[in-house]
Amino acid sequence: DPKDGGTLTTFTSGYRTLNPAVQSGAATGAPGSQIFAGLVTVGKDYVVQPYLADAWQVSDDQLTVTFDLVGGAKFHDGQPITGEDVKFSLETVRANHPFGSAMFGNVESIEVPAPDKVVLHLAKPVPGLLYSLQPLLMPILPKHVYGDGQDMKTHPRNMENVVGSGPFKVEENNPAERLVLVKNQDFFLKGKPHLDKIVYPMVKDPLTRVLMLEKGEIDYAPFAGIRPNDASRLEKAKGAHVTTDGYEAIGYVHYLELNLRNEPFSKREVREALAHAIDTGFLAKVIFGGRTVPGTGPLHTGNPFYSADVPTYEPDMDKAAAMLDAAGYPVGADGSRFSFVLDVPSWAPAAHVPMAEYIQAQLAKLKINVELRKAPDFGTWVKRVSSWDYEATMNGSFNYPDPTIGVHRHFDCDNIKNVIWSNTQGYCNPEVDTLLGAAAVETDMAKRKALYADIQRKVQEDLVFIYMPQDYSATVYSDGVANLPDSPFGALSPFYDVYLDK
Amino acid sequence: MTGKKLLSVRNLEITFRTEGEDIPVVRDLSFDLDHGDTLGIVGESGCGKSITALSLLGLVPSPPGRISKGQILFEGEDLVQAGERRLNQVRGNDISMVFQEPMTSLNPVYTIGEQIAETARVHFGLSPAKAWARAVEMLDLVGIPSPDTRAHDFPHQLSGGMRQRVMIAIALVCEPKLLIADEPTTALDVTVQAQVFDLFQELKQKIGAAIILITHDIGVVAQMTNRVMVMYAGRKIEEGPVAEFIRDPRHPYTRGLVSCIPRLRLPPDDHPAPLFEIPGVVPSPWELNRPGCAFAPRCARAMARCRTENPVLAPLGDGRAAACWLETEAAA
Amino acid sequence: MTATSTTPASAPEAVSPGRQAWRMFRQNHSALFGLAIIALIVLASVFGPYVYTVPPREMVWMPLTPPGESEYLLGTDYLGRDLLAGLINGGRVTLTVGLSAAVLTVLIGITVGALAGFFGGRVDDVLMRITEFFQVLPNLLFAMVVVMLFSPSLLNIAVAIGVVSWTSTARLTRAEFMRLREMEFVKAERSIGAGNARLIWRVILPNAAPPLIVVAALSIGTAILFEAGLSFLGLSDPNATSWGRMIGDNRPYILDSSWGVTFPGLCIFLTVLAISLVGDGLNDAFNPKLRQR
Amino acid sequence: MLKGSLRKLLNALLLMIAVLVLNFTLIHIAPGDPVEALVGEMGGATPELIAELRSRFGLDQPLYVQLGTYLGRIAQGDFGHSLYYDQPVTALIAERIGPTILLVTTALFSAIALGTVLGVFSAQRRRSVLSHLVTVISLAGFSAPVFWVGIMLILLLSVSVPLLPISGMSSADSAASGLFYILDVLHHLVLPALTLALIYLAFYSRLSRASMLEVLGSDYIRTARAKGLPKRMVIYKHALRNAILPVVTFAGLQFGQVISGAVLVETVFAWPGLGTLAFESILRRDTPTLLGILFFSAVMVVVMNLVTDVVYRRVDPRIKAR
Amino acid sequence: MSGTQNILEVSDLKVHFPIAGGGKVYAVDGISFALPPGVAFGLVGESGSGKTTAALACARLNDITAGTIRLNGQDITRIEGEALKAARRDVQVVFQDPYASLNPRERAGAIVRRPLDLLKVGTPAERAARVDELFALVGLRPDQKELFPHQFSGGQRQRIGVARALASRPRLIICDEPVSALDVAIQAQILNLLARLKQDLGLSYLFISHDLAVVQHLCDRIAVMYLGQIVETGSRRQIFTRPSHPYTHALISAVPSPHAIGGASSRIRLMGDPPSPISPPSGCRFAGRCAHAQDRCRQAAPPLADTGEGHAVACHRANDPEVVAAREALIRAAPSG
Ligand SMILES: Nc1ncnc2c1ncn2[C@@H]1O[C@H](COP(=O)(O)OP(=O)(O)OP(=O)(O)O)[C@@H](O)[C@H]1O
Ligand SMILES: Nc1ncnc2c1ncn2[C@@H]1O[C@H](COP(=O)(O)OP(=O)(O)OP(=O)(O)O)[C@@H](O)[C@H]1O
Ligand SMILES: [Mg+2]
Ligand SMILES: [Mg+2]
Repeated sequence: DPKDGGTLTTFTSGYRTLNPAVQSGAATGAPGSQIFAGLVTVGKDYVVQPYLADAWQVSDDQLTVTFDLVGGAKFHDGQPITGEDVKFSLETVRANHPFGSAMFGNVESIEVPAPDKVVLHLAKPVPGLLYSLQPLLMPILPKHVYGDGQDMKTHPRNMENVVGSGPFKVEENNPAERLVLVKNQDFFLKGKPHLDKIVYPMVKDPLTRVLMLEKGEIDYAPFAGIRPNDASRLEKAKGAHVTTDGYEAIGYVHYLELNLRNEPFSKREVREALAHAIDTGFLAKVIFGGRTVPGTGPLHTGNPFYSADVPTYEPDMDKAAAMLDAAGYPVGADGSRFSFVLDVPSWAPAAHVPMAEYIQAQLAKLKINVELRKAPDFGTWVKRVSSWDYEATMNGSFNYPDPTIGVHRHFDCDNIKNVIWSNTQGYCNPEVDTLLGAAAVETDMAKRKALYADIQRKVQEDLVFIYMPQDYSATVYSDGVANLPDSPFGALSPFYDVYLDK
Repeated sequence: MTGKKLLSVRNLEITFRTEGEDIPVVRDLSFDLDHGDTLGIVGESGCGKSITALSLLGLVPSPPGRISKGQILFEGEDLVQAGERRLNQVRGNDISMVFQEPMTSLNPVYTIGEQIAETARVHFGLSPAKAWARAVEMLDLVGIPSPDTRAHDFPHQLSGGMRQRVMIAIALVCEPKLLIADEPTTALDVTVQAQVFDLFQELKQKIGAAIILITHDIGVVAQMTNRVMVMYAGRKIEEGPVAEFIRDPRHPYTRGLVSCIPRLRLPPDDHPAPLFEIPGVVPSPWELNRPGCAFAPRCARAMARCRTENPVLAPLGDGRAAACWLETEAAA
Repeated sequence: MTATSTTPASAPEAVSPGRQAWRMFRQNHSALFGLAIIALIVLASVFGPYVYTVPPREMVWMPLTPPGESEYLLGTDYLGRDLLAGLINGGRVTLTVGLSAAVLTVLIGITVGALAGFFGGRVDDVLMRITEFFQVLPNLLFAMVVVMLFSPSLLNIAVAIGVVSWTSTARLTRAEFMRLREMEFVKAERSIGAGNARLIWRVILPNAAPPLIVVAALSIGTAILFEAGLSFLGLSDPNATSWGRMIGDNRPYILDSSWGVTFPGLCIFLTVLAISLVGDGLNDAFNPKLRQR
Repeated sequence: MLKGSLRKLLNALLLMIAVLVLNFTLIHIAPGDPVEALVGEMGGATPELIAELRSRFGLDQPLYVQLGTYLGRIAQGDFGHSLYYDQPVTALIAERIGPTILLVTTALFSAIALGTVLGVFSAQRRRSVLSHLVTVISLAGFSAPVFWVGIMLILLLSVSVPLLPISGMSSADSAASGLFYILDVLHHLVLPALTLALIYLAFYSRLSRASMLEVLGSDYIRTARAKGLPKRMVIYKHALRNAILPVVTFAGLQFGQVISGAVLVETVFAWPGLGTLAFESILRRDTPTLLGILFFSAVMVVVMNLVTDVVYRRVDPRIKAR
Repeated sequence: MSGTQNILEVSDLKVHFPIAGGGKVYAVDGISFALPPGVAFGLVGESGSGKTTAALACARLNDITAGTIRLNGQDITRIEGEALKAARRDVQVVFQDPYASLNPRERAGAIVRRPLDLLKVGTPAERAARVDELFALVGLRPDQKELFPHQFSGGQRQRIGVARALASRPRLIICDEPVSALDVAIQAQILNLLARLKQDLGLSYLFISHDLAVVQHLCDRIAVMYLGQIVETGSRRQIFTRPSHPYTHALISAVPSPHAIGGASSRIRLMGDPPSPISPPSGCRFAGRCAHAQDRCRQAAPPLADTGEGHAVACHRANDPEVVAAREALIRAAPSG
């Protein structure tokens, strides 16, 4: 039986805002999902569960969705949560969240017929709509706080005196040192949450996290906090558990992005030669301690739409060399085939730097000169890639719950934009485009899966990206931490069921 | 008079350790000083005058220097054997010293009043107020105008001449029995130098201390002292009352020294004769290990014996003595 | 009447101040020891890669293998790269950057200091304002900014280090020049028609050399430490691995492999130590006061 | 004298303006763009939003206009908002300066105290064991990279023998308050302060030894000894006061460079100070914060120079004359 | 001084140094004198009275604020470049500190040869020969050419300095206290050398010293400086037998003589220290320390008035009985030849 009381200590590596409506990512999302409630939550196997909405009805044409709100729900400041707040929240997210328009672009209008009712009218069916209504992606914001006309992205209340709707309230918010959340006594789900407190000390240093976990100073460490070698270490430690559950919906994939607009990478043979030269199995072993698998396509192996039926490219240096010769890139008089600059972004150095260095060493064997260029800061890299001013770059992105959000963006012909993590490499295959369009509105799960399988195969045939090993994400928690969310969103789900059994 | 000599230095040898070798810079030095006596020590630069003076206070920089032989008997007590504690009682109290460089010999961060007063406090156990009063009194004695305000000045606020007066005040504050002045005026202007010497003359009577005045200026010796000791390359080579010494120096070196100084006396034809010259330079301490008279290489009258045997100090009567084989042989 | 000169028994050999200093230096055991270490490190960095041919950036063995457990003497790093090969090749990078940054530091410092000290007055005023300005900048932070903003290439790193470190050399040079400018031998040179250029570079500079050589030597050490700091923070050329970067790269793995940070750190430590020993030795050798003791 | 102070202040002011202009220009002419960085952190944005952000931060203006605006704001004490944290830069700095000052003062003062004692004692006996020890410490401290020392200490005192926390400024458990909180912070302070202090110690023991040696060889010490003052008076009254002067100067200088001095140590120990903030701001290209910190540290240097000046005046009466 | 052309003519020379924080040092403040060929001209005065500054100005080694300097009749006050180089051949300097005046990094031979190279005198072979000649002239052995300055004694160094000054066969040598740093025994060697060179080569000296005895020994004419100005000038005999300025009196009586045992009671003693050249007193600059000063002395500066036969004095009271009496007492007390 769940026990009440106790403090769960986890960590944060720094956040700039606590409001998930204006900021994606785990740093804001993990605490944000505790502070703010959502209409629904997502449980095991992507099953949508009631949260602030205790029921909902979808019309037959899939174009109208009606939500009934829990009675008596209140914000942390005591104001009631109403349909107007929900409407406001959705509009805010649509306008401000990076995926706002991807998620809610097809929401034509929002109607609040009664304080405890909200009706969404859609222009087209939106298959992933309900996934987008969890607190991580659409937190319920108090309109009386945020509706004052100030810019949402920089609203002062995103950090100071935050008023939420979720199971926990902000007690102390000092990003340099710690964030402390305390139990919301007036939470609308009666008898919840169980924990008295969740503490997020600022621990930037992964090493420290490992030691703290070993010593039991941290009870729970999700998200890139743990590297493969640490996992081996912690698996041996007393009272610590390591799990890779809870990252399926995030689906972090790494890839080598080549600018397809220019020679030599506009030639598929060259890309294929590269794919043969790079032994991603070896990388998975070395960089991730054999704890991940090589990526085989745009979808993470944990994604419900993942398909293994794709072409693969065995490591074969001779074949690679032959292909390059054939493609018109023999070893030249200067002893090299060609040279290119490989950009290395700064945001995932532990993965991308070794990958890039490996690629450099591997391609050197094929007489290709690779110059690594480390971006001085995130912005510079973004600028280079989003203005298509690059030859090749290490990259990575999240699948997110629905491929429409995390996957389509890379392949849509009309998403060739000067925006980072859009179709920056300049790929356009009308066939794929059509398939993507169909998959976006297909509501039948099986048919949708088939469509995505096609897409994955085609994309790998075209070798749009050269996929690297998938990221290793693990959560470590200590004995006694019970009822952790079993959602594919893991740590980004609300913790109202978690309790301590010590 | 107690019967005992105030100071009696016996066979003093001081060595410096240089590149692993002990180099003597003062050797076999003996001299005496009575109460109220004024002794001048002259000699070329580097001949060991300052080191001798410092040794009297136990202040030979050590390492690398040390007193390797001999005795320094102060009122019968051997200061070479005395411990640091005993030396501290003697220093500044029984024997005090005025140094050559008035610009750097005062501590820049304390007022001159304090620097005088602390000596009185340490040796006489005076209260701070009494010690201060004593300091002001001393400043007045050495001729510093408005001493009570000047006592609050820091050294950098004074001119060189004034600083040297302060040094003298420090040296005299405990009414020492022996005052050593090591070239007290070389760093000063001619006119200021004269002022300081006048002060010495004036104080000599008042304080009744014995004085050792170190200088390379024979003119100063003539004016200020009644006995003179000449050093050359770490040894005493001649000694005697000033008047006789100036009139009739006996050692070839001192003879040269007295006559190589240009004089303020105008020859009738307005064309002064060339000066007497001592050729060569003082040998460095390293060169002193060879036998014979250290001056022999520069001496016009050097004999074979001079190059092999070190001359002994021969008494010449009237309290005079010289270390020269010529004199020894003439006397014999 | 003849002006007799002293005639020592035999004519002494000519001993230049440099020779004299070298004699002094030779007697200083710790300085010689430092010189030996430096020679060793330089030799290893220059010829090492040809002798020990394991590729430094290739993943050759199981990651995090401790020293002695494989053919790779010092073990492997977190990516299974040979640590020894990394150290040998990293030495090249570290020394190159350290040396070029030091050269830059000294060049700027001496030029500014020499001009300010020699000409004095307005020139001095202006140059000293500039020096003050660079002193006010927080050096490491500013170097970080420069490296970050203008991309971390070896050249940029060396330039950044040079640009933030020259002020003390400039001040020292200035002081030396001011002192020497007033010396009579400089006036003597002027009185026989020497121009400013000759006075600055041929007359004063050689005489100011002893302390400048010491700071130049020491500034190599400082630059190496500086580079190590920048690299440790990740501000390093991605195409070149220096010792500092090895420490930074291996730091996350210290729980499993202390050797990954210990060895590169020791290399830096030893190199800079050797340089300081030599610097101290030079200082003593050039200091006439100590010579007598 | 008054005129001199005024000149100094004016000089300092000009210096500050120069620092502002240089930093500003440098950061703005460098390739890269703060808005892109921000947008990246936010996970992407539309061109309209980017344009809007640009105009909001005034980044669409020509550089000299931006500079003018910036200087104008500074004159009113407004250092702008952090692009990343979206807080006033002054508030951010104020928040982070405490830990840095705590770290650096602890390290600096203990190093100065111990270093002076070591230096003073070893100078008196130049061939003693202590003297050699000081030489070893100072050589080692000069040669070891500070971050490496930090890591080695972690390996030694946190990993091998788990005595001290490895990073941060306080324990994860926030329950501690009052005295416990202070003790907790002190516990966390030990390693980073020790690391930094070792480096400083190397410097100060060497400096004070050299300075003491020089003073002990000076004429006025000979005078003091000739006066028959007891040894402790010679050393502590006459020598120390003079020998301490260079220590004062360097302490002032180093304190002014506090942020630079702390960056590496703060990074190793994840100490939540200005150094880490600066480093993060560089990585995030948080221009206003970065400019604020750079300016702030320049102000620190200038202020510390003035303070050193005042202290110096108290210790060394010669300065007053100038 | 008519007939022969003067080697050096200085008229109303002023050299002022700006100092940090505003203000000026009036180091040399309007001096005039002339130097006939073959004459040694002595400049005496206390430390800081401007002797060195005046001398260096004559060699164009510092900036001249006002006045003119003529060398062999040519105005060299403002010339530059080649013209200055040419002038430099004729005027050379021997400096005070034998330890500081030689470049420690050059060999003795190179030091002596340097002026020949820089001033482009003769062919290289001639220059080498000239160096040998100079070494012999000043009494150094040729094998010592290869040694470095630190290997010489002070007296020997000063010989090198003299040799260097003689290299370009100048007509005028400025000697800035060439013997003050030397021991008396060595001082005699150098003084004799200078006297011999003057005789043999027909040189003129501008000779600076604070030691009256030295100046008297070597110089034919003498000027006494006080605080940037000449207070008295005349021939050697005039200065030493009829010193007319109270400051000259003080200087003469301040010299400790070995032949005045026990000290002279008639000494003229000055009060206080020389005032600062930064703010020289108005009126007679010596008034503050002068036993004979009256109100007019403090108000108006006395001109340097020629009392006849080239003997000039700047004193309001030079002929007042009180001052004359003091002089008589001084001369009587001084042990004259
Ligand atoms: N600290 C020292 N180390 C080594 N040798 C020293 C030291 N102090 C003095 N000497 C040597 O001792 C000798 C005598 O020196 P001292 O200072 O007594 O000479 P001096 O007669 O006083 O000369 P001056 O007239 O120049 O003051 C010199 O040869 C000098 O080189
Ligand atoms: N370069 C300079 N800048 C400022 N002041 C100077 C400079 N050179 C000399 N002085 C000042 O000018 C005055 C005259 O100096 P000068 O050297 O000519 O005197 P001096 O008579 O040669 O004295 P000494 O006998 O000490 O050599 C002094 O007060 C000195 O401080
Ligand atoms: Mg002496
Ligand atoms: Mg002079």
